Formats: sequence, C-alpha cells, structure tokens
Amino acid sequence: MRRVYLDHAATTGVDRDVLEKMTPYFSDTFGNPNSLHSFGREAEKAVTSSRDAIAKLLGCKPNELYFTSGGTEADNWAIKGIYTAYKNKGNHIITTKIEHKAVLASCQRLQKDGAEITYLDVDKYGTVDLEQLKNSITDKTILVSVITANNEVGTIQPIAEIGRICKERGVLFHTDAVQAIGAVDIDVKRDNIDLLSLSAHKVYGPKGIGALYIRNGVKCDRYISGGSQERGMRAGTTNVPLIVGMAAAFEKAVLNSEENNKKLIRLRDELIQRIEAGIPNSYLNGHRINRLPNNVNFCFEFVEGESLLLMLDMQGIAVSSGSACTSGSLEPSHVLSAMGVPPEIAQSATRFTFGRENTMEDIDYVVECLKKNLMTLRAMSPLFKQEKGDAKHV
Amino acid sequence: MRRVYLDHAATTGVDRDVLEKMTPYFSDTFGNPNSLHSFGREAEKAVTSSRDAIAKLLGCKPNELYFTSGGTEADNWAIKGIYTAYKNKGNHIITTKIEHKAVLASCQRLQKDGAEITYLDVDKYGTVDLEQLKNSITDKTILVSVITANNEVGTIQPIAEIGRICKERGVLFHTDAVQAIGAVDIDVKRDNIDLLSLSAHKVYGPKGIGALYIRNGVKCDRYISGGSQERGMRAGTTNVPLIVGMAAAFEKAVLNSEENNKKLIRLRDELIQRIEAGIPNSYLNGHRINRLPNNVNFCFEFVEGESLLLMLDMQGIAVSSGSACTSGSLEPSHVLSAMGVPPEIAQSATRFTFGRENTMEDIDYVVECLKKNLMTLRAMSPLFKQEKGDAKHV
Amino acid sequence: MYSQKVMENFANPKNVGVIEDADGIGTVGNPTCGDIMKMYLKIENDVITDAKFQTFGCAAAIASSSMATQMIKGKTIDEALTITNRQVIEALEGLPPKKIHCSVLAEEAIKLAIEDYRSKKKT
Amino acid sequence: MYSQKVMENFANPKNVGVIEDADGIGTVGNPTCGDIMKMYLKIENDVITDAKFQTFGCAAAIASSSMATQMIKGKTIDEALTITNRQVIEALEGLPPKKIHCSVLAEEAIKLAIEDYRSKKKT
Ligand SMILES: Cc1ncc(COP(=O)(O)O)c(C=O)c1O
Ligand SMILES: Cc1ncc(COP(=O)(O)O)c(C=O)c1O
Repeated sequence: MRRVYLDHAATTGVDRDVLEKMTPYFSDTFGNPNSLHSFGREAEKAVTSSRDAIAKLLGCKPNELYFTSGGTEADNWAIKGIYTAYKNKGNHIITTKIEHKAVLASCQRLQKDGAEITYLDVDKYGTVDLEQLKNSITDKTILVSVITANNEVGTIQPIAEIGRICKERGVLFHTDAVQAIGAVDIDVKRDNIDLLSLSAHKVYGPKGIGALYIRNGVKCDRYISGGSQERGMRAGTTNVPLIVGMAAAFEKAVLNSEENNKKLIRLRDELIQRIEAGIPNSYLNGHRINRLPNNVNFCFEFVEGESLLLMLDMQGIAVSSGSACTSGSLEPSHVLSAMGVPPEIAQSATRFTFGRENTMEDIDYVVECLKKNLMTLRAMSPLFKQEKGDAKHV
Repeated sequence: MRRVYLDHAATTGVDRDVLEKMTPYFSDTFGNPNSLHSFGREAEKAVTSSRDAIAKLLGCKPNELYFTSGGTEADNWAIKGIYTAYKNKGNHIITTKIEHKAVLASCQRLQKDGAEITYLDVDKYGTVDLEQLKNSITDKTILVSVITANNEVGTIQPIAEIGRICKERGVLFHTDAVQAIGAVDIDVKRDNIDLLSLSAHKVYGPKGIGALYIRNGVKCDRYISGGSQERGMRAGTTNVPLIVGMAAAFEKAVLNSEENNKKLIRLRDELIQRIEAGIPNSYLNGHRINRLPNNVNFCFEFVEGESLLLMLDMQGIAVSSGSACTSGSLEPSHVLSAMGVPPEIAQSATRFTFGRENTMEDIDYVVECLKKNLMTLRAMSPLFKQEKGDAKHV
Repeated sequence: MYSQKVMENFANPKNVGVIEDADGIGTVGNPTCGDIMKMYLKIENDVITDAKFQTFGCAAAIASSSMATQMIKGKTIDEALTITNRQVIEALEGLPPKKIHCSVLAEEAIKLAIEDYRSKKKT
Repeated sequence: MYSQKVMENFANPKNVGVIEDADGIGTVGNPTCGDIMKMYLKIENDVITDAKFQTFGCAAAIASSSMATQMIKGKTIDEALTITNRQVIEALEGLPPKKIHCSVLAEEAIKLAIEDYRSKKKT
C-alpha cells in the first residue's frame, strides 16, 4: 500500500547522513566525555564541535548552550529554573494560551508554588496581542515565554518584537523554538532572546536530545542535579551520539532552509488551495502567511477528527488530529479553543505536516482520500444534511 | 598502540547486537508512539515489548516502569518526586554518604526547600550500618535511598535487608541500581524496593536512556511536565530506538549474568592479587567479597591519581581516578572520605573496571605499566623515600 | 490501540443510516463533547425488526453503534433493554479505558429509542 | 584538556630530583589538598646554576614544576623573583582554569627557595 507520512510535526525519521554521522559514537568512539583518558577526550571533541556548530547557527556562544533530553526538558528547565532563580525579584510569568504542553504544564506546576501566571490571548489566527503583552508586564514580572511557532496550527509569532519589548521592560524572554528551527530565521542576539528551547527530532535528528540556550548573564537554576556535566548546569552522562546527530540535523535544516522552505510552502499552499476549492465546510486554522512552511490544519465540519485520522490511516496516510500529544485526550485542542473555534468544530481539526520526501502526487492522493472519507463520515453524521451540495446543521 | 579500556563503570560502548536492534527505529520505524496512525502504532509496539522485557527482568509490572533520559534523571525524579508528594506527611529523608552525586545533589537541593536529610555513615569497606539506619527512622521519615552498589569502590549494600527494615517501619525505599544491573541479583518485589533507578549505558546500552521503577501504589510527583507520555508521568517524545536498545542491553546483561560475572570476577581477583603482591604501599578500597564483579579500586601511596591516570593513558590504558563525575574536581572522593581514607591517600585512588572484552593478557600489560609508572611517580614525589624496598613517609 | 473487531466495525459499519418511519428514535451525546449517537428502531410486536444509526464521533463510537444495532436486531424490546455497555465492549473484544463512554452512549441510545417507542405507543 | 606543552613536560619532565647540597629549598602545598612541590636551587653569585624539583601532584603540577625550573636556570635570583604564574602558564601554552593553582605553586616554590637561600646567607 502507498504510505504518505504527513505528520512531520509529531516526529521525523533520522536523516540517513545524520545517522551515518552519529553511528560511530555508539560502539566505536564510545567514551564518556567526562573521562580524562583518550577514550573520553575523543568523545569530548565530538561534543565540542557539535556545540560550536549549533551555537553558530543560533548566533550565540558555545558556552550558552546546554544539552538536554529534548524540547520538553528544555522547556521545564527554562520555566522552572528561571522561577526559582528570580522568585525573590518577582513571582509573575507571562505566557500564552497556545504554548506547547511542556510550557503550560510547567507554568501550572509553578502556580501551585505561588507563581502568578498570565496566559495571553491570541486572535483567531493564533497570533498573540502585543498590546496585551505590554499591559501585562508589571514590576513583579520576571519572564515572558512565547512559542516561536505553534506546533498545531503553525502560526509564527512576532518574536523579534516580543524580544524588543522584553528588553525595554527589563524582563527575560524565553521562546520554544522546537517547531521553528530551520523554518524560521532565528538569531538569539539580534532577536533579544534570553532562553530558547530546541529539539532534534522535528528536523530529521534523533528523538531524546535537545538543548536550552541560556544567555550569559542570565541566572537559571539547574534542574537535573548531580555530576558536573554541562559546566555544572545539567547533570547526566553526556549523550555523545545524539548530540552529534542533533548538530548534523540542525546544520542540514538551517543551512538549506531557504530551499527546503520554498518546496514545503509550495506543497502547503497547494493542499490548502485544493481543500478550500474542493471540500465544502472546511476551515483553515492558523495564519495564512505567518505560518510554518510545512503546516496545514483544517477543521471539517460534521466530522470527528479521530475517525478521519483512522480512515486516512487505513489508506496509508498519516496525519494528526490536533497534536500528537493531545490526540487521545477528550478535550478539544487548547490552541483552537484559544483561537475561538467552537468545540464541535474543533473536534474535527486535522493537521497535515509535510516533510522533505513529500511530493505533489502525495497531495493528489491525499485530497482524493480526504474527499471520499469525508463523504462517508458526513453521511454517517446526524449533524449533516446534504442539500443541493450545500451542508447545514440539522 | 595497544588500547585497554578499564573504565566500564564510566560508560561502555553499545553492544553490536544491541545497536543492530536499535538501528531500524531511527530512520525506518521512526513514528511517534503517541500518534494514532500506523507509523505511531509500530513504534508503540516496540516500546511496549521493551517495557515488558525490562519489567520481567526486574520482577515488576510493565506499568510500574517509566522511561527517563538516564540514571541521573531517574534519581532526581525519585528523590524530588517523593519529597513533594509526601512532604505533608514528613520532611525527613535518609540516604548515605556514598551515594552517586545525582542522589546527593538532589537531597542537597531539597534541604534548601526545608527537607531534613540524614546521611548515613559507612564502615571502612563502604557498607552502611543497618543499626544506624534503624535508629535514624523517625515518624517524619518518608524515604530511604541507598545505592545498590557503589560506582567508585564497588561495595554492594544489603539491599534486601534495607528493604525489609523500610517495609516494617512503613517508609519508602529507593535504590540506585545503575551500577548493579546484571551484576547483582535484583527482584523488586522480593527485595521490597519501592523505587529503583536504572541506566542503559553502563551495560552496553546507549547513553541517554534510563528508567525509574515506581511500585504501584506509591505516589511520586511527575518531574518533567508536559505531554501525556508514560501514562502522564514523564513528558517528552518517547525515545523509541534508545528504549529498544536499553531492553536489549538489559536482557543480555541479566540473562547472561552468571557467566559474565564469573569471568569478570576472575579478572578482578587476579588484578587485586597481582597488585597486592607486586606493588608496595597499595591499598584496596571497598569490600573484598560484597563487591561488583568488575570493580578494582586501589590507593597507591605517594602518588596523585590524575598523574597515574594520564601516564597509563599514554600507554593506551583507560582508568578512572575516583569516578568520571568527580575526576576534574579538586576535593578527594566523598566516598573514600566517608570510608575514612585520609585525603592524601585518597588522592591516589585509581579505579579499574573490567568489561566483557578484557582478557588476562590485559592484566599482564596493566600491571607492568602500573609498576613502571608508580616507580616514576614515586621517585618524583617528595613524600616518598625508598628504603630497602620499603616505603615510608619522609 | 483498538481491537481488530473495533476496526472492522469502524471500517465497515453495519446499519448506518436513517429509518424514515422509525417507531422509536434515541439521541444521546453532545457535539461539544465529541460524540452524538442517534438510533432509529423499527419495532413490530415488541420485536426489533430493524435498527439503524447515525453517529458523529470517534472510531469507538461508530463501532459501538454498529455493534449495538447488530446485537438488538431480532430481539424483543425487553431483551434489548438488558443489553449493557459491558456486553457491547465484550462483543467488540475490548475498548481502551478512555473510550468506555462510547459503549455507554450505545446502551443509552437503545434505552432512549425504546422509551421513545413506548411513549409514542401510549399516546 | 591539557596543551601539548603541558603533556610534554608531564611525560618527560625536566629537572626531576634532589640537589643534595642545595643552597635554597622551597616547599609549598599540602598533600591533603592534592599537591606538594619541593624546589631545590643551587646558587652561585646570585645566579641560579641548577634547579631541581620533587612534586606530588597532578599533571599540571608536574609540568609547572618542570617548566618553572627550566625558566629560572641561569637567571639571577632577582630575575627569577619576577617570574609570575602567568608566565609559567604562557610557557606551558595554557592551563585549564581548575589547574591555575598549580602554576601558583611553582611561582611560590621559587620565591620560598630564594627566601630560604637569602635567610641562610644572612645567618
Ligand atoms: C513546540 C514544541 N515544544 C516542545 C516539544 C517537545 O519536544 P520533545 O518531544 O523533544 O520533548 C514539541 C514536540 O513534541 C513541540 O512541538
Ligand atoms: C550509581 C550511579 N547512579 C547514577 C548514574 C547516572 O546515570 P546516567 O549517566 O545515566 O545519568 C551513574 C553513572 O553515571 C552511576 O554510576
């Protein structure tokens, strides 16, 4: 059966070149970089050059990067580490209603410890309101955390402007760039970013490795305690092969980003156009222009998302209903809710995220299957009545 | 040049069979196990069977295992997660002076938040005193954490007895089994263990993956917040290939443990015997019998450990001075201090840890190099005076 | 995550549709919660001679509807009233814990449709 | 972690040993802290004609001793007194931050040995 993977925002397979670069560090150059002997020093060398390479891509110094077990840990560390380090200065954190769960749950955890959290609204395209941000900053505010680009609907935030506002007001700025690396042009110095979370597996790197950038001068308490790795900031034996893989994946993603993005945008816009032209009662979620190059997200009225997902799956097409993290939960996506999508419509949200290997032919196949499945599911739905090709609520 | 790796307690290379089993999950079966589509379900299947396999080896249920980014995270989670979950019941934790830094630093972190920590003493062999343990338990005690086998000197603790005491007294028992898996027979139910930390890279599995066993019924707060992975207990995209690798490595280590250990003990005892017979002023650290099969740790009077390490390294031999985590720090090992080794002697501690590929010929080479290097370094030392083959302080 | 039986009943659901002259109709659920199930029954001499459904919901909801309608066809209404969500789950060879409520909807839809039939008969 | 120069001076340290009839001896450090350096000087007409050392310590301590003794040989004691730990580090092409104290020991050992020489000369 034909298989079309359109869930690259959930995860990607490791690029063959990347895997090839990682492989020697599993069984051959396997030393612990903390060891003083030659086995350790060889491993340390690979870690150092990986760190240098990633720092260059982000516009920071190598000693401002700390490796973590992924984007989730980086988000936890940034939010919780800044809170405990600065809570004597203030207990107020500003974030948004459309953050990844790693940020939201970390903020909710801190609320139990006495933190006050402001969750900024977004407009119907999922863009944060800069006026509301400015008005929310008080002298108790220590941190603003805004996702660079949303993982569900793909909306890209005005990160540089947020950075400028935070700098002017003297509060720290964290951004979760897990979905944005390679897709959005980021320079942490130019954009006044104080902390930034990364993960490798969204851009053809391995799962289970990420990084937190912490600007020199920012105090961020360590989160994983123990040994002296990462200059005493993040304990745990250094994951050499995965770090090498992350650096290789990021280099490929960032250095080829123009070309990659051009191709992805063509696919994205074609699918959006074909759905809007060919499928009634379908609504695009997210911003039309300030949007991740690989993200298409639609609601299909009268249909529930999981059913559509599983039907497409039977035809070999992999998509996501909402985000991989929330599918399986009963509540509608917190992102769509924040954008004002009514719950019965939000139930049908379906995310298609393209990758390097997708083609225009994939789109033909997907649109064909989509039409057929939506016909079937809508025919089955008590909410749907076909009237002269037009659909209305019962 | 001949290379002899004798630092298996710091890390090991991934076993070829293990790597082969992991490899398909990087680029081929690369799905996110949280995804509902077939790419996700294939990945989920691999995670489920890995979890089942590890549970079987430990004698627990699969749903009592939670994957982490390594032993350090597992230790942090256990200590901090139990503290926040039970602090209303009591704020007292008992641990030992010879824990891994991941446990010690986590306890020190909690002390800042109001926890009271008792650090149990050990005798000169590094064994904890069970009477002191019993006498330390109060009605405020919520957790006892004792390392199964120490990573520096290899001493194995009476884990089953500690489990029994904790059960009788109604306090939870955590053990860090990172060095013990495969080397020590562990059954979490039989041994009354409530929480247990694991890591893959000490037994020929990959770095950056570990697990925490939490007995069903024990409340342990989540530590990494976010998505719903690991039944809502540990957020972050599931690291499929590394989990597969960990299961394969543990199976190989535990199922062949008798044979492996027999071989390692032969090497271990041979090296101990050769050093004691051939090198004056050398003192074995740790217990002679209750000792990890692969661990040899000696102090060589009048010599500093790092110098010896680097000389051996120039001859292709990789050892550790103290533990990989503490080498590079200026204080003598906290483990040797706790065992009563005077600091000027502790400076010379050198750890040799064997692995599957080592041979008796390696020992010949190591002893020969050791003798030569010690002669050189001692001749250089102002503390040493050779008098008829006997050494005395100046 | 779903059993083979669930997937069969989802991929090829039985009894999808509307009975225009139904003797009893039961509607349960709420689109804001993610599922609506509407069950149509044709009843002769207290025997269910036909059953159809329309469902807006996940695979488990569709499979539960398909299975429940199959289970009640040919049964008397008293027999149909004894059918529990557990029996629907068993017939489907299991449902994930998070999806148990879908089988409850099926049980409730049957009960409501029979109630509707009885209340209509009275009037 | 160590420069090539440090490793050379560690692997083949120059001036290891004892000068039995030394004119000045300086001992610094403390075994409980991990390093002891003992420096022996032979001095003629305020010129250092020979220097030897015994060191218990890490590679950086041994290399610093080796380098420092090389640097002072042939120098007048006044010249030798101007040698700073920075100069030792430079000559070694750098030391890791945690090992800076080893170069300080070398500077101190020279100063103490010269002091010893001067105090002996006075008496
Ligand atoms: C925006 C965003 N942040 C954080 C994460 C978490 O990263 P990781 O899967 O590496 O823990 C993800 C993906 O899961 C994401 O899309
Ligand atoms: C006893 C012990 N606990 C914990 C750890 C930490 O495990 P990891 O390296 O997987 O973080 C180690 C090794 O580093 C160890 O030896």
